[in-house]
Amino acid sequence: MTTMTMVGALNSGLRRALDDDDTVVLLGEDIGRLGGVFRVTDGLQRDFGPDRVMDAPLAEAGMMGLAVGLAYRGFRPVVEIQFDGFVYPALDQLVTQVARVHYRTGGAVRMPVTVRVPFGGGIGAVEHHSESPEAYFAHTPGLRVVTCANPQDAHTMIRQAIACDDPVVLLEPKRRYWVKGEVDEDLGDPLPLGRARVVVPGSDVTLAAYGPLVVTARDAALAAQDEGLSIEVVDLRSLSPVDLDTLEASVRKTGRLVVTHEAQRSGGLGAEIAASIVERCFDVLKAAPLRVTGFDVPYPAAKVEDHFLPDLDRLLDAVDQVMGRASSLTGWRAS
Amino acid sequence: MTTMTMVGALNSGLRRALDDDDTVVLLGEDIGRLGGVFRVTDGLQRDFGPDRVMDAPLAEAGMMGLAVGLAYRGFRPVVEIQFDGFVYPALDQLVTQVARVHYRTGGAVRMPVTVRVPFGGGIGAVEHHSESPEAYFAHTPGLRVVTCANPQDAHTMIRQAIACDDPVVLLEPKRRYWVKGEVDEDLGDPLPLGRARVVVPGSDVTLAAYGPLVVTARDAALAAQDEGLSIEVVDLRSLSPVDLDTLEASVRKTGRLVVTHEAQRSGGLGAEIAASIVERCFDVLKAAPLRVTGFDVPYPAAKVEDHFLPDLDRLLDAVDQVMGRASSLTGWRAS
Amino acid sequence: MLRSDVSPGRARSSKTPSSKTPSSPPPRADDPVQLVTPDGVRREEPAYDAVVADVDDERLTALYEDMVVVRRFDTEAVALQRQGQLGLWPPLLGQEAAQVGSARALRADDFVFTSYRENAVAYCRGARPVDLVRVWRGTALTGWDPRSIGMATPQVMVGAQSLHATGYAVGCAKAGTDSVAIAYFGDGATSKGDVHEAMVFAASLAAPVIFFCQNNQWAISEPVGLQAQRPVADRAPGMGIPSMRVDGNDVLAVMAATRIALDRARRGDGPTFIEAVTYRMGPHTTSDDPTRYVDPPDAARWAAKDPIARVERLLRARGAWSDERAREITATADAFAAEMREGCYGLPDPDPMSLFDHVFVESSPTLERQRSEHAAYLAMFTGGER
Amino acid sequence: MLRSDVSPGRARSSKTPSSKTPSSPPPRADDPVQLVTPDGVRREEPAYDAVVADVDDERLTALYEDMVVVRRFDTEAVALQRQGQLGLWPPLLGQEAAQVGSARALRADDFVFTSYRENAVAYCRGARPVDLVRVWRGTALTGWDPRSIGMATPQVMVGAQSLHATGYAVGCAKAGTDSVAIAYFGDGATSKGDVHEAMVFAASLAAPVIFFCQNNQWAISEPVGLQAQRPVADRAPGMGIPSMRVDGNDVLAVMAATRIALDRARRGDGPTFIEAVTYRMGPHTTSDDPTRYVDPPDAARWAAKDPIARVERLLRARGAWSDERAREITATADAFAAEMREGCYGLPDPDPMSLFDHVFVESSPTLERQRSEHAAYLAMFTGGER
Ligand SMILES: Cc1ncc(C[n+]2csc(CCOP(=O)(O)OP(=O)(O)O)c2C)c(N)n1
Ligand SMILES: Cc1ncc(C[n+]2csc(CCOP(=O)(O)OP(=O)(O)O)c2C)c(N)n1
Ligand SMILES: [Mg+2]
Ligand SMILES: [Mg+2]
Repeated sequence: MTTMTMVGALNSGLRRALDDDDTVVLLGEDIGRLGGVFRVTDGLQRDFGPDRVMDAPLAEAGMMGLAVGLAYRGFRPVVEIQFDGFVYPALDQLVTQVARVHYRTGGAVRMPVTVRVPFGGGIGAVEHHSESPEAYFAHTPGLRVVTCANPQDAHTMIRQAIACDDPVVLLEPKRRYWVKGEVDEDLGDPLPLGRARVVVPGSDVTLAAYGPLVVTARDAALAAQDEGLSIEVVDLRSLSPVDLDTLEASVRKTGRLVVTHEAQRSGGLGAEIAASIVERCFDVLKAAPLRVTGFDVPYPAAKVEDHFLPDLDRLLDAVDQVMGRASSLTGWRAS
Repeated sequence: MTTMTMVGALNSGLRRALDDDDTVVLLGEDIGRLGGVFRVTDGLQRDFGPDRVMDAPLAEAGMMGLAVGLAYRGFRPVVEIQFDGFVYPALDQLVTQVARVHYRTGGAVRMPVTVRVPFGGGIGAVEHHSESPEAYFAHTPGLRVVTCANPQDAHTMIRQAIACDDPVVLLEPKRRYWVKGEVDEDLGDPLPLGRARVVVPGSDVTLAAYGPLVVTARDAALAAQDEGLSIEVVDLRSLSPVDLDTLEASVRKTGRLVVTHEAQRSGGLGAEIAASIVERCFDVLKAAPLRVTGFDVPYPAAKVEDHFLPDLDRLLDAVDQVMGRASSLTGWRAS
Repeated sequence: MLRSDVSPGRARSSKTPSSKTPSSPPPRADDPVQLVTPDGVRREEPAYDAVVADVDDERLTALYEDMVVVRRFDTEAVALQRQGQLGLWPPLLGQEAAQVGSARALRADDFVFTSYRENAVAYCRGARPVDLVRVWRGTALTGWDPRSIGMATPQVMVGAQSLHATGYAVGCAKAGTDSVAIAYFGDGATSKGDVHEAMVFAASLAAPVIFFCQNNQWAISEPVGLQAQRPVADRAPGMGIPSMRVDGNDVLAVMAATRIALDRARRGDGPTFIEAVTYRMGPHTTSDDPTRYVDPPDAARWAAKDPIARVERLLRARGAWSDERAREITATADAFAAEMREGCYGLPDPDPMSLFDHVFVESSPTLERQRSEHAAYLAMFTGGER
Repeated sequence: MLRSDVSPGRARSSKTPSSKTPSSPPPRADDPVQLVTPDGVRREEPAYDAVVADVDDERLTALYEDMVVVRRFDTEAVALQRQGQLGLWPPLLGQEAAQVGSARALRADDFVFTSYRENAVAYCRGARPVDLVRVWRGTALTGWDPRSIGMATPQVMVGAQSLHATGYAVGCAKAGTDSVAIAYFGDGATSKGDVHEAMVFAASLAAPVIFFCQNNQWAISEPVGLQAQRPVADRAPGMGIPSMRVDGNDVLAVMAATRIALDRARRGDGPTFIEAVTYRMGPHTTSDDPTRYVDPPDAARWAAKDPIARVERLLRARGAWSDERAREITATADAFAAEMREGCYGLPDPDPMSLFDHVFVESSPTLERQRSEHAAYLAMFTGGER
């Protein structure tokens, strides 16, 4: 066990992957000498050479298409998209190629491509640097989409993603990049890539969160305890497929569901989760699942992002609503 | 009133728009001399000249970005994407530019851009020619997304879309292109762009459909009548925003909802609609809303597409399920 | 066996006499390089002649045979489509030399990424007759296992494959082999950002890749002049990628250019761009109606430059023509076409449940649930219970 | 009033003596065109000299002033960021001549599309001091109303604006005006498909657009050699777009090239590509750490080519330098910077409910429901009831 930031945990995960498998190659803008704008690849080009850790020309479609060709040739490319907003130029190659080659070729050609995308807001950034594009990926058959909420998962997931024979998009919650945690680099028998995890057990409400908002959800659960409310927090971890079995088990226990994400509400992951859980748990649900999400507006200017992003108060307000209680909000603020 | 195919209705709608407003310009691959691969723009270049009806170089991002500049300069560009699958190269400019310029500029610059996308399957085509990418658009704030199910709506909607000061994606159900219907070119007081329409009134189950599946849904309602089942069919028409008021009113009456689309299930429009209706109608719902959709696989080879696409039998099976009835399916097939 | 006659990598054409090959392509003249005129006259172009010195009458006849075979099955496929046996077919009529001349220059361990029109290339790589029609009949999304013939599934997204070829080439270099990747695309594709980005990466990484553009004058109804104001081959040099412009209806010139490019790539000298100037003699696909936009005299001018006729003329002029051999070739072509037709008829519709296969290497619970639900649903029709 | 001094479209520089302008750019030499050496020596380049013959000492001094002002406020903005007043700032240090020389050649009715770094261009277009910091302080997504100064909101998606400029230019031509659109982008951006597609469309439609590439040698940490093996200006001619390559630290050469391009565009001769060879003297943005990748001697070499110092030297050599005028200029620059700082301090945080404004021209029921729910939610904190 070592204490690491999420950045450090990703870096060490990449290092292990490069060490373990010669076919792993990293590709991205500024990932070489600079070590990436977030330093996730710090030192890797120095240690593995520019042939394994490649600075790419400034062209995201190019990187993604190159990864297809590299995978065709037997490599395991790991593409870094510098910020969430810059994944859109690569979406065509991701959706029409990376996600489909295995299906298209009847299983003859695998696409073990990992796409790393630092995502989410809350860092006071300019446009296109704070987005949550996961719904676009999750609606795309053939892609696995996962996201980590702590350094250990970051480390485990990047290694699992690279080892996976299917394409995996790993969404890295950039505002949690510098949060520290214990990391065991000896993975042992890790939770599979597609599985959710109950991070706080509870009995009154299930609160499903992922990526940057898992911490917020835990805080909400803690705060709710003082009020005698027991929130079960589920870290989804996998966004495609969603681990509905774990979620169903939780909702069967609590009878209530709140889902939260930073992405815009309409057509977001929350809709899929609410719809799927209603399909499975209609008989036990005591209230309609609620979604606490970014609003249906483009990601706004930094000085109002706190109002766009779900926070502890908005989570608790939703919990109150599914509990059918009068709002305890003003109380929370006052305490 | 004139009898027209949907292609003809779109053609005459475009013609009216070109006639009515000098700032309307059409841009697309093969839309000039050829009249588009579906002939939707047949004769328009001849009559309005290559300056108004422009054949574009083979570059979808280019077309979409050009439209942004044209709109900046006061034009109303109408971009034809030749087939659904070819919208992905244009998605970056659509999501990060077309959809956001009005927000970004604090309302100073409008983007009256219309994007026409022939979409959906069932025509026995090769890859990338049968897709339903609407969920990607509907999750994108700043876009209006609409789809037509009959020639009159096609005609009305293309004119409304072009007249609209916001960007509109019009999804044209290509397998219904050649179905004929009565079209009144004198629009009168048309249903607004954002509104759904109850096309078959009913009392037992609400069946929400759009685009190519509205006809299928009507057929299902008709077939169900014989069994004494009353299905209310709602043609959503607008996919973003969804006219939830109309849908809610229907579900408050029926207490049951089935949603159908060709697009893959996970993260599709059906999830948003189910989740939203559960939020609004939890108290009256007698069963969990069900989704009848394409499966979570890439659009398959033509010879199996009939199994991928929702059809009358799958709709009726879902209706049986929300009614809590034993399946009447074998019966339907036998009759 | 028919197969052996048309298998890829035959010694006769895969050999590149590298000692004579220049390490950069010869300087470009304004006109496309031509070694065989439409009249069947052999023109001298020393830099190109050198690399095809081994193509004697016998080898030239073999190339002739290839072109006759591909034209024959192409015609057959159009007929199959007209009869409703295929959903669609993109004819290659007129582009036989461009495809055969380049594909026959490749080694078996090279790798090919094409668009949808390169059925002659697939044939040269060793695709079986029935493999050529699967996709167009709609029974599968691929006609063959890409690894078995060193050629990817035809790409429908215009231009996308240029990046795949570049990535593959980068991989070849990383792996330390001297295999080469080649990307085939059309004149229309040169407008796409993907093709540009592929060239940027290829130049930046000195990738052993060949950009092979068949400029067949049309992107569906759009003439090449809409995409490019200068020859498309002119774009590459400004990016540091040498280019050649050859008569795409001249199988020998095409082969020579491809060999020059291959040799550069194998030596580690990086990418080359080849523009093969040719003409799409048929419709864009069987769904297209070229009468709406093609000028008949224009088409007639190009018909006079037929790629097959000129080789026959050359062989005749050289006294290397044999009517008997010609009859054999026709028979081979007919047999290939017949095998394709029968294969087509024999292609079964896929099992409906195969819908759910190969989305992932390891399937997902969500998908498996859909699979079993659909299986239960289908079982209802056959009297099963759910 | 300070404003009048820095407003755009001043007569002194917007005039293009079109009678002397060639209709196509002069032939390209290997070295970038330079009219003023780093030592302040005026070199003769007849084709370029002709179009800047009107730039007398007074006008040159005005350009000098512009450069001093923009460097001053750029420095101020960096300081503001260091003090936490701005979230980020992309310094233009070293690129003053490239931006001022080109922007001052434009007319008020031309339209400008830039990336994030062109604050000197915005200044020349008439952006007020406070307008320059809104986006970087995070109080708005635009600093100004694009229509009021003829310049779009800075573009963060690298390269995207090249297409917008091309579309705008196509619109100008359609509207029958002789206004021109100009796209500013960096060397890194030339790798993007969007920039390629913009050039394809511009060439195809003979659009009155200028592609103005500031090759500042870096795309964050990536040297230009990673993007391009040849000068980026070399890419355009192969697409039928003439190009010029100028010393981007030479304000006069930049202005001359821009005028030549503008004149071509106004005459209907179509697009032109300009590569201004310059250097990013500072970090990519205030978040960047260039010590990780910049070679100090390299930076020092470029420091010796400073765009401002050479104009001072030239003016001195010509006897046109006045210390008093220099003091005035410093005062003007300081005043602009002070106004920017005060404006920055004075910028209020936006109203939270403004989140919901301007998504659509006519809002949607879904959005209005979210708006009113959020209003009700916020009201709870202020004691309101829901
Ligand atoms: C990205 C994309 N856009 C549009 C299409 C529709 N389309 C199919 S082929 C074609 C023309 C291609 O022309 P060219 O590249 O010259 O190849 P050719 O068909 O002449 O072989 C078009 C526009 C497509 N397949 N992919
Ligand atoms: C599409 C996209 N990809 C990546 C980025 C991240 N990024 C911001 S600036 C930059 C480098 C741009 O270099 P260049 O075009 O030379 O402009 P310069 O910054 O030197 O002015 C990168 C990679 C971005 N903003 N947009
Ligand atoms: Mg073509
Ligand atoms: Mg740069």
